[in-house]
Amino acid sequence: MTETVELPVSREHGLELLREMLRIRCFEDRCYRLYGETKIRGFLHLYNGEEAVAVGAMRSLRPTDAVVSTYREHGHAIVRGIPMPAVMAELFGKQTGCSRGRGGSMHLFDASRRFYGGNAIVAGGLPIAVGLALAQKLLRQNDITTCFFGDGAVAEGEFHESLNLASLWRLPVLFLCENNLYAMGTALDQAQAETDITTKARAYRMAAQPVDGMDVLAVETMVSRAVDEVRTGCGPMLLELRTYRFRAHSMFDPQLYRDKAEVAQWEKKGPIITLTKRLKALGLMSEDDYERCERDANAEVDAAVQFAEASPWESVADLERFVYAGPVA
Amino acid sequence: MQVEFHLPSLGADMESATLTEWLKNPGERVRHGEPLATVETTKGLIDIEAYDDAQVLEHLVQPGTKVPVGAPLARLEISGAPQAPPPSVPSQPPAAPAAPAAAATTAAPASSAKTAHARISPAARRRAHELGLPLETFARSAAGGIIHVADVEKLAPPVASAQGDARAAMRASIGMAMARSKREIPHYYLSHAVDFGPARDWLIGHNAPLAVKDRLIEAVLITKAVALAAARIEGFNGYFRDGRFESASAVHAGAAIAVRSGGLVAPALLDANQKDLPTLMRDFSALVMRVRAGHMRSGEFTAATITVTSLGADGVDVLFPIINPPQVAIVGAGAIREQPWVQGSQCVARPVLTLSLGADHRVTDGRLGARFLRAIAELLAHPELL
Amino acid sequence: MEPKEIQTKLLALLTGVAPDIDPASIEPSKNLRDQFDFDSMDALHFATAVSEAFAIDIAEADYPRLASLEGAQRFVEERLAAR
Amino acid sequence: MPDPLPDSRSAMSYRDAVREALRSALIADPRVFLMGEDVGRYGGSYAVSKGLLEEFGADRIRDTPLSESAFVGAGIGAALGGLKPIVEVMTVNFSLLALDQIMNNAATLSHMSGGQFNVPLVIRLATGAGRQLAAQHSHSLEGWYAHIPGLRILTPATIDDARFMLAAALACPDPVLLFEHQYLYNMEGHLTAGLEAVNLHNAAIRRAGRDVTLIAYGWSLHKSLAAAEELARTGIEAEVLDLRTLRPLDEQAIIASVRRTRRAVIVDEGWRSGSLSAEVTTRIVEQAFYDLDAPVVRVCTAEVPVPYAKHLEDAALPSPDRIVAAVRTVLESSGSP
Repeated sequence: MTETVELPVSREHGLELLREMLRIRCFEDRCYRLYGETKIRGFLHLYNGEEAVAVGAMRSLRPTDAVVSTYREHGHAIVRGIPMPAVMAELFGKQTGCSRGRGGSMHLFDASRRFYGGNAIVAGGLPIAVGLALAQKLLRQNDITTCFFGDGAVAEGEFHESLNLASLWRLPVLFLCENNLYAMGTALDQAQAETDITTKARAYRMAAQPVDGMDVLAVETMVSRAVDEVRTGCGPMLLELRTYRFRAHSMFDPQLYRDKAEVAQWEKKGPIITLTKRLKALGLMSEDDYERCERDANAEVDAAVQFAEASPWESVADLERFVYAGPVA
Repeated sequence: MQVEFHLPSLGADMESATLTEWLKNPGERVRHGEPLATVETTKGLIDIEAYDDAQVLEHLVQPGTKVPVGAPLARLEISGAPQAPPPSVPSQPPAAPAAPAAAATTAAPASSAKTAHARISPAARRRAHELGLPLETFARSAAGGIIHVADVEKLAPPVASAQGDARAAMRASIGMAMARSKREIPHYYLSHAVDFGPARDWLIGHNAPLAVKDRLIEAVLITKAVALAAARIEGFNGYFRDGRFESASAVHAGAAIAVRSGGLVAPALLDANQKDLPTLMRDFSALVMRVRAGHMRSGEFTAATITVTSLGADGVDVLFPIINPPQVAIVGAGAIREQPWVQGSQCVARPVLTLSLGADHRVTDGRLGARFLRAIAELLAHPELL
Repeated sequence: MEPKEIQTKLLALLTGVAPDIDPASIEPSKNLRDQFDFDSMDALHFATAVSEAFAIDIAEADYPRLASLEGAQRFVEERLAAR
Repeated sequence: MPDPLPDSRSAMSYRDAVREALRSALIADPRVFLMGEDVGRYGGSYAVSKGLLEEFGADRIRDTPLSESAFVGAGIGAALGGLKPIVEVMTVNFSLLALDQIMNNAATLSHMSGGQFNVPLVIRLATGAGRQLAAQHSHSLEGWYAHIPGLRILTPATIDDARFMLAAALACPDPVLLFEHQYLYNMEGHLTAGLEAVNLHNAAIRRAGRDVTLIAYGWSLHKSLAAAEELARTGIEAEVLDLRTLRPLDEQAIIASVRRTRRAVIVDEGWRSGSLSAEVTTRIVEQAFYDLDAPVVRVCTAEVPVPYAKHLEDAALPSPDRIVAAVRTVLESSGSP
């Protein structure tokens, strides 16, 4: 685990990180409610507890870098810069959604921000990330591809095939494994003979490091170092971000696989509480700052919901549009 | 601000849940995100959390009761500004109109380029063979249309077999046409009661000086009224073929005539809207005679653009007739019977006729149907104009 | 004209107007409408035939008298007798 | 200096034609590269890419580990990233390991992303039976892939199509699967004089006729042409239609031909149930029902895992004799032609 030496932070930088994490937290809580009111349907995988990973990681990427995500992707999408109204409209299935209402929660896309979407097939995104990096290398672009995936993906064949191919061809891929200890209802130690995921990457001669996924400063520091290294062309790297999800795997999950005490214990060292305690201890922020950040976040979410409510449905006449990009007959 | 807390939907396929335990009782405070109650779902126990900081005022549901998603569970007093209250009406996508033909269903075969052969279904081809009818007989009369078994059987030559067979054959062919009509045509029905008094009085006056052979019967007045209305209001006179309505300029009113050997035929009174009553009566009389004599002209069969049917004096008050395809409307005339009728503030006995309309909802709708029936009633109220 | 002669004449007139009726199956006393779907046009044709064959005028109000063969028989006998 | 393109009008094999297609594509566009198992040093499992590694280097002729899901997925990613990959899946049998990437990513991304990400990727797959490779190496699954919206499915069966379909496929902004029947690699023939390109939309009448339409693709085309010759000796003129594209199907060509001959026999190396021939039959019944003088007849592979023994494999597969027999049944059930 990263040394717990206190990483330097300024008031302005600290509040920026806190604001970003609160934007995600308020967005996800509102989604929980909107799902209860049947405004959002289908599958919904909320990101509460893992905000530090998205906020810490995304800040070190350039706009031209490529990002590949998973179905627990609201945090990645929002911090990558996809406007909250476009994300909420997508969850409502509206035409103004970032995928025109066709993808939903698990398939948010944004070509202008090189956000290549969530993927509902566990580990389905890893080969895509390898390919994007292959193109970056062959086209001599000085960009990298960051690939988010969960601990569940580590059991898939595509994880091993992709890490081997990326390492064999020394491709600029940064594999970010969000290890939240549960693959849906299966704890990591029920699924993996070797639970230290970094060792799997080293088996493919790939540098790998564990990171405290609850400490946004640690995540930011480690990821920015890894990004710079991968950008030099030395080949891919893997970071195992050890984190925890406070909510169920998805909406309809009575969480029989873990007890409430464990959740409560992790909530005490959640990413937002950890940062807030630290900034207050350093005298860099007050409770008013916290309430203002939270108020601003909720206001942004309110506006996003209003936008989604008012947006039009896509016309059924466009049902088959975009199946092909080019002329067919 | 007081609000009701409703059972949230926790999954796409969750319809209801049973409240097992209140975690907050009336008077207690709950923070936003804190569990308020536990419910039993098909997947197990799930805690449902409050959306806002609030105080519990009242439990509306007791533990052990099963409630549908959205049912109110408790009344809360929200402290501080609540989050944007959700609008009451959940906006659902508009019911998808029938998917454009391009999607799942493939378009019915449009009438393709004129092929050498008439378009005859294999079943019709085999039936024609069985009835000894050469295919050429259909090629002409089916220009553009498709020949089905029913079309073949309709023109089957009168079979010389015993009357029983003829009756069965006629009944079968009418049955098939009616079955197809019921299957393909989305009927809607309307009825309208009419004071037939004025028409009847006019008829008695008109017939009084005339010899028996020149007298008119009530059916002729009704048929003329229907024909005039059909000429005036669009959508009831013509054919529905190959997916579209073809309005007919002329009005050939099919007159339903009971056939003693069983069934009903409705040969056409040609240009019924243009002929005066005596001429129409003569045509009608000749038509009945030909039906009685059993040698009908096939042309008269297929010419009708709308049909009028009634069961005569000993019939019933209202008919709900089936459209003769490919027509798009049929008017029924019930038995004319003395019935109570309100006139001003009095209730008097009047000879009441109930008109009914069966029409094709692909072409018209109830509003237009009502205008059509009222137009007929209006004409019958002024028989001198017929 | 003898009653028998009137009866055979009426039968001939009826089958003339409704050739599709089997004369043997006609029950003289029974209402023609119930026996054979005799509609208002048939009734008018029958009344016309009777009026011309026996040269008697038949008012509309008298049509019900011709509802059955027997009824017609009595009606014709009365009118001929009154002449 | 790479040796110049051989005189394209002299006799060449189907394999040579595909190799020339690859070479001209690699020369024409620096974004084009070939990726697949043993395409480089080994020269390709069917020797199609022999010599390309030496000519274009390891960056553009990339041998891959046996990781179909990963390298097909990487092909999709590279296409999204601005390259023009040609991924060779050694045979359609191994494509089952990459079906998730092909179906859930390649075919779906454009529609699911609201048109933001199209996937200009070409996948070449050898297909079909006939070499006694037994069940696991003899599948013919073109019909499966032709079921998926978002993909274009091509079956080059002639020297011309083998030579020129690839260029048209590379110009297409959507994922294209090119099925090369393994039995055809050794087939010899000539390129049509003056032909520089082919389109991807039309079926082609390879032999005109008036009495029956034989509809086929891939190796079945050549079996149908042999059957047509045999039928001609008995006075029956069969029209032979090469589908060339299985998705989208060239409905106009199929319906026009069946309207003329009034009878259709479809030859499909897939298994009958839910096969491509079932789809073609349905389209004929939907659009030319009143023009048929007899029900459509299909000649397909027997519904068995393709056996190893030659006499069993031959009995299972469509053959000229079975096609001739099918034509006779179609003619009998509709009276003399």
